[in-house]
Amino acid sequence: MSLILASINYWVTIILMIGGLYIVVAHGNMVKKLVGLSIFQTSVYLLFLSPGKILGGTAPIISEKFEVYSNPLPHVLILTAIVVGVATIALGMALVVRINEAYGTIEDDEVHEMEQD
Amino acid sequence: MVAAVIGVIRSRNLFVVVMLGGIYSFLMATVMVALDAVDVAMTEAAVGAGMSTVLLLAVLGLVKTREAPLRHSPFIPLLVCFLTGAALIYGTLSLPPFGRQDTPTNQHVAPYYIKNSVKETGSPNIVTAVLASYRGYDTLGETTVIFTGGIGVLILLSTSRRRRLKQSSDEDSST
Amino acid sequence: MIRDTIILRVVIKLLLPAILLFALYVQFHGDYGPGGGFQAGVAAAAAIILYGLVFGVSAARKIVPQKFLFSLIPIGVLVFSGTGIVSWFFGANYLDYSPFGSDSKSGQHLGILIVELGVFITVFSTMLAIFYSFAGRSEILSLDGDTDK
Amino acid sequence: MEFLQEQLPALQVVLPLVAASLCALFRFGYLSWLITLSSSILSFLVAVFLLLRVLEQGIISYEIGGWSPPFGIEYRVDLINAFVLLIVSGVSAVIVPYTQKSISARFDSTEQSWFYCMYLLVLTGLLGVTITGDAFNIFVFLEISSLASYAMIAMGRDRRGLTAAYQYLIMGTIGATFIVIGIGLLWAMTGTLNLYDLAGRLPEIKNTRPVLAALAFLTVGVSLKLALFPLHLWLPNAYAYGPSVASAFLAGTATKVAIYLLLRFFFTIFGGATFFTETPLPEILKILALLAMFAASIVAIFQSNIKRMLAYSSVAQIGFIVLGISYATETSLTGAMTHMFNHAIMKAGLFLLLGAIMFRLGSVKIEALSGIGRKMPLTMAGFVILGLSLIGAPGTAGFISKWYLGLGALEQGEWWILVLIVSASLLTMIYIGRVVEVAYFREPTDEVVQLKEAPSEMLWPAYLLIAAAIYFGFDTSFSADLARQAAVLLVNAVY
Repeated sequence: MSLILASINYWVTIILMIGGLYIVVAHGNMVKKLVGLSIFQTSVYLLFLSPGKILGGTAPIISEKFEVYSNPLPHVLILTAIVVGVATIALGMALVVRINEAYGTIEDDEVHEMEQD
Repeated sequence: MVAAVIGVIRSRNLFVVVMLGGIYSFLMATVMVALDAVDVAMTEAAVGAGMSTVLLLAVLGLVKTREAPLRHSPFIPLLVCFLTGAALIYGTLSLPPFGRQDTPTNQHVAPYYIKNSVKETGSPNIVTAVLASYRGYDTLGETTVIFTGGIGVLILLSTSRRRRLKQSSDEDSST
Repeated sequence: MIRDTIILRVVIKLLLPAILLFALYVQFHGDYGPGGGFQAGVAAAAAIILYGLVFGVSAARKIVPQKFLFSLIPIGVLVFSGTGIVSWFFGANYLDYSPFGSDSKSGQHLGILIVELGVFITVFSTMLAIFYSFAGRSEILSLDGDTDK
Repeated sequence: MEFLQEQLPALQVVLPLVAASLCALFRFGYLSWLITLSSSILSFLVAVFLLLRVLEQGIISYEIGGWSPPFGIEYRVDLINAFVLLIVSGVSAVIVPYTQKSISARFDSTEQSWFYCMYLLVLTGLLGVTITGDAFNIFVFLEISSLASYAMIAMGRDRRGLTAAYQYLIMGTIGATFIVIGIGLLWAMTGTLNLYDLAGRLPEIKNTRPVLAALAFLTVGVSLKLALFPLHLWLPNAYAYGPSVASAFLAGTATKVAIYLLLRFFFTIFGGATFFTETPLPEILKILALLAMFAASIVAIFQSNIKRMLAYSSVAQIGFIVLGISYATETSLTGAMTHMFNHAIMKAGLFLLLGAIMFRLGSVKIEALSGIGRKMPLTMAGFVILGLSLIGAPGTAGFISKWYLGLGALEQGEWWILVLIVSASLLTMIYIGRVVEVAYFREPTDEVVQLKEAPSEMLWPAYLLIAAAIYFGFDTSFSADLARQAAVLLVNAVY
């Protein structure tokens, strides 16, 4: 039990990640896949941010009032990752719009059937 | 957050899915504040909860908003998720404990930034200093990613309009 | 686009400068508090997007013309990568801002400001351009629908 | 001049990046092409100079922003990535002269500019991934090249290009996220992102579970980008329905860079042949590689779209390369790296020739090609030569690399692998043979009779690659010897 409590942050991260990944792999609706993809990516951010947190620390903005700061490095990385994520989602949505115009549907299976013939 | 994700999995109405996705991002931003990542939280709230949701809604204005039921058995996806989850649990269980100062991540590299950023760059916000100077090249890459994504969307959405109009005027362009 | 409600229009007109001001604050205060070019860019783009949602995309296009926006996207990247090239002329490594000022600290400070400006330009213009294309798409579609009938 | 030489590593990536922004700024098709042409050739020259410098003085380290690693981002060029830089920029420089004809026929001026912009961004991203010495920087530049290639593929003629791009986007992003998870785990254990700092710190903690999990995530993530069987599902459609130029460019470069990443992760970060071979990973890779060689070749035989056929053939050839990696010996890695080099040349050339056929005929269905050998003799002759090289006929480049791969297997006493390599090559012969049979031994259809030979702007770039494929079949002092030197570095984990 203590094992679980000590790393509760990782457990939550993993559950979220798996949820997101499941949506991407199992679902056929292209918009929903993209939402799942963004959930999957967002949960990875927690994996980076958790190890950087120092209990009793504060946000990494230097000021005379504080001594201990949380690790700034993951914040920088995750900022970049968020931006990459949103660019990907935007491009994905543009593709969905075009697919919808070309095929009249955004269901994976239906598109697949149309491509067969 | 877990509830939001389960909601997204179960709901077939895409409006609900998108709104839950937005709520999820917003909750995520709250957690990030709790983890002292104020800069990241601000971005996540603006981008994840704001921008992405608006864009997804814009897309929903153009497409069908109900998801068709699953046709395949979800066995293989479940297997994939199970394997990934197992690897993750295996990997994360013996990571250094949460919130301590003596972990490798908080001992190596990062203390240098905390100690020297004001002295070397004159910016009290360490995140800004690392972002724009120490790892400025990553940020150039990030800007380029945005640039790439933007032009990619423009290619897909604003140009083919002309071609499509051209196509509709050509009678024989059935290919 | 959205139903004509005077309240909404007035509120937006009042909100718009406030949001833009906030964006500027975030942009230039990024050294001291949370924020920076990226967040400011998103905030500024959000202001125009709000305007576009209420008054229609064509009205927003009058504030920030589309052609201009398309050119703005690469300009941000050029500002950023150009900063690195300027470092070369000072005989330093790529993206080394130290020689920009009288001492390395002020040089770094200036460099960070310029680079953040580059980020702001690209993020702002890209977000807005993406919005224009998605919104423009629905306009085109509805027009097509009319001509089909 | 001395100063310029020191700045070469940064110039390598900045050059195409600035050129890409200029294309998007001016948005004038022909001008964009000129910008793309000149920057591609220049960055090829930069790669040549870098390689010469590395041969002369060993590893080059370049500190971006003047911050010393691991605090800042480091560019580090050794023989291994100098070799890959040369492949990527070389293939790109050959393809650009070809693009003008096929792109200007289909797009208006703005669209052309945007296409060239994406092309240059793919180049920027791939070069950036190859040259960088920072784990997170790898991810950022990998995503630049991936996003740009999704957009490029979606510009294909066929509406299936859109779904191919979407599928690629989903799989590619999952791959990238897996790579990020792997990098995150390594970072959580060591606190550093610099690849070489990381390599120094890992041996102490090498059997801890997060490190092993990181290895697994990095492998799966890169394999998704690499299209290693059975994670290859995105590749056939993406190559088949994207524009021909995009297929040629990506087939020649993107998978090669993914292989480079695999080599870098396995041999540099994870402590060289010792650590990597202690895990069951080599065995797993070997089985997957063999499966890829056979399954993909057999599927390729039954394709009616030749572009799709070649795409499946790519999956099979990736199997050959990964087979070489899985042995982790000097000879087998020489084979893998030589095959990487040769395959880049052959596949890019084949896709360029198919693009020329597409340009004239408007189709690359196998039945539409009957008798085309008489009407487009130069194009088809080139196709046959490159096809022979792909099979591994003696006297061509393909023979050399398969020779080393076979030798690597023999060294381990696994002669049956040699048999498998030969039989997989026979499968290659069947699908190349099908095309040859249709093109030369059938009567031309009415459409084919009216065809003219491909325009010379499209032919000579392809013939440059054909010449290279023959040249490197005889003179191995460049490709195989460099590959051997790089392989020695890899096996001994010198960095």
